Amino acid sequence: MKVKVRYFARFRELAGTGEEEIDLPEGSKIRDLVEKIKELHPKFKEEIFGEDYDDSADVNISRNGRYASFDEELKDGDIVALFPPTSGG
Amino acid sequence: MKVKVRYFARFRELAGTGEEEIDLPEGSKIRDLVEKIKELHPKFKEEIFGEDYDDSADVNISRNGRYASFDEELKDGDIVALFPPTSGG
Amino acid sequence: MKIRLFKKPEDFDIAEAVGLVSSPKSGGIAIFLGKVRNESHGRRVKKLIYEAYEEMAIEEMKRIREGALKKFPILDMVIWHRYGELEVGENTILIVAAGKHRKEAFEACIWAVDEVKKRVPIWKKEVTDEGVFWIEGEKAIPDKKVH
Amino acid sequence: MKIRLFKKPEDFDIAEAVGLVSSPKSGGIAIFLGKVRNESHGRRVKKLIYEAYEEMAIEEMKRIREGALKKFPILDMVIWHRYGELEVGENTILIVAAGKHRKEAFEACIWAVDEVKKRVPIWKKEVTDEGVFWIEGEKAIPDKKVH
Repeated sequence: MKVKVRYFARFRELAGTGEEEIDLPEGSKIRDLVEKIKELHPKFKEEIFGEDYDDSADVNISRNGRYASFDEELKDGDIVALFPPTSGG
Repeated sequence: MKVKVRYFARFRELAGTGEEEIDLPEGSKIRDLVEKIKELHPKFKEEIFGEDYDDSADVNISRNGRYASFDEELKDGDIVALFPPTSGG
Repeated sequence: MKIRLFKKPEDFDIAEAVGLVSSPKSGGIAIFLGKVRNESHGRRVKKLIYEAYEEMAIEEMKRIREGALKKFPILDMVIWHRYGELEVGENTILIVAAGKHRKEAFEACIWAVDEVKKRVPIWKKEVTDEGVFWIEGEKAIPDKKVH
Repeated sequence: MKIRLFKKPEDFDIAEAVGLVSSPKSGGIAIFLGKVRNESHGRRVKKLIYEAYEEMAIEEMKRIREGALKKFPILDMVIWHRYGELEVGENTILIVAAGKHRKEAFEACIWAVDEVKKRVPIWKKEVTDEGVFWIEGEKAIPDKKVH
């Protein structure tokens, strides 16, 4: 299955792109997608997640426009976004 | 000496006037003026101060545009206002 | 003018008030706008008739503004009040507090609204479906005058 | 529209926002207007560059508005946010809460500002005399990209 991944703010600069499609096996969870992203974009490993990332890293993840947890299962066509803590207002 | 007395809101209706001049002996205090007003306008005695009024009656008094206490001494030409608790906003 | 009474039909221009307190230092602007609402303690309100002791009201509003500037680390404040016969939905009071940060702006704005209600010599008469009442602090006193 | 993103040069019309929440029931309207200020943690700010994940930001702002309407006995709320390159003095956020009484209007307004800052996917980059910083929550992270 394919999911669309979007990157915002500093994460867009780390990824070098604002958007890409990533192939994943059926039944993958968000944490599997994150592993894939760390492979594709080593800067995320180095600068964001560290070697043994945990859910408390300063990373927000949304799935189809809602905040999502690492354990959520993905579906084909999902839009997942990765972004740093917000600073609106 | 003469002081100008102004009445506002319900007190204007009790006094039947918005403004009057009252003659007082030199050295009079605001509480002396209030006694005079009670004579001139018995409704203040009945409806506002009661027989033995005290300073905690629901009466505000200002002298020359500032809240004043019953013990303040008056001067010729002073403008004194009597009014009920405020309700702006 | 940062302190002002507006006699109806004069009304507030909120953007103007915001402009009066804004500077490059302001990050947060807290505003309170009071309006005549259609209900008061269960009585259906038709209108409010506001009366002011104008000269003293202006002085008292100035003192509240100065008090707020001392008490809170805000940058500036506008206090405006209307009077006259105000219909349901009409503006009654506008307070604008500008701060570097929102916390002090909100605190100063809330404080100033309370102070205006307590201290500024302005009174309202409520014209309701149960009759006409003078509002004095928390009390409502039936008006004896025929309207 | 009670929830809206404004891309500069589009800007807020506060009177319009107040009109959107006003009804004969509203007695107190609390407003927060955020602006770009010239200083941030000792750094002199030249401008802020706001970026938004637009579709999600709108949804999250809607959820905050609905949350406020449930959590506080208010009558209505507007949440507007701007993005783009905003100079010192320019508007960034506008929240308007209408209540029967001022207490709940202020409480809801203060709560909503906090929630927007925490949850709505909008980020700012600070352009200062010490360089350019991504602002992430409470952190300022130097931007490596050349501007």
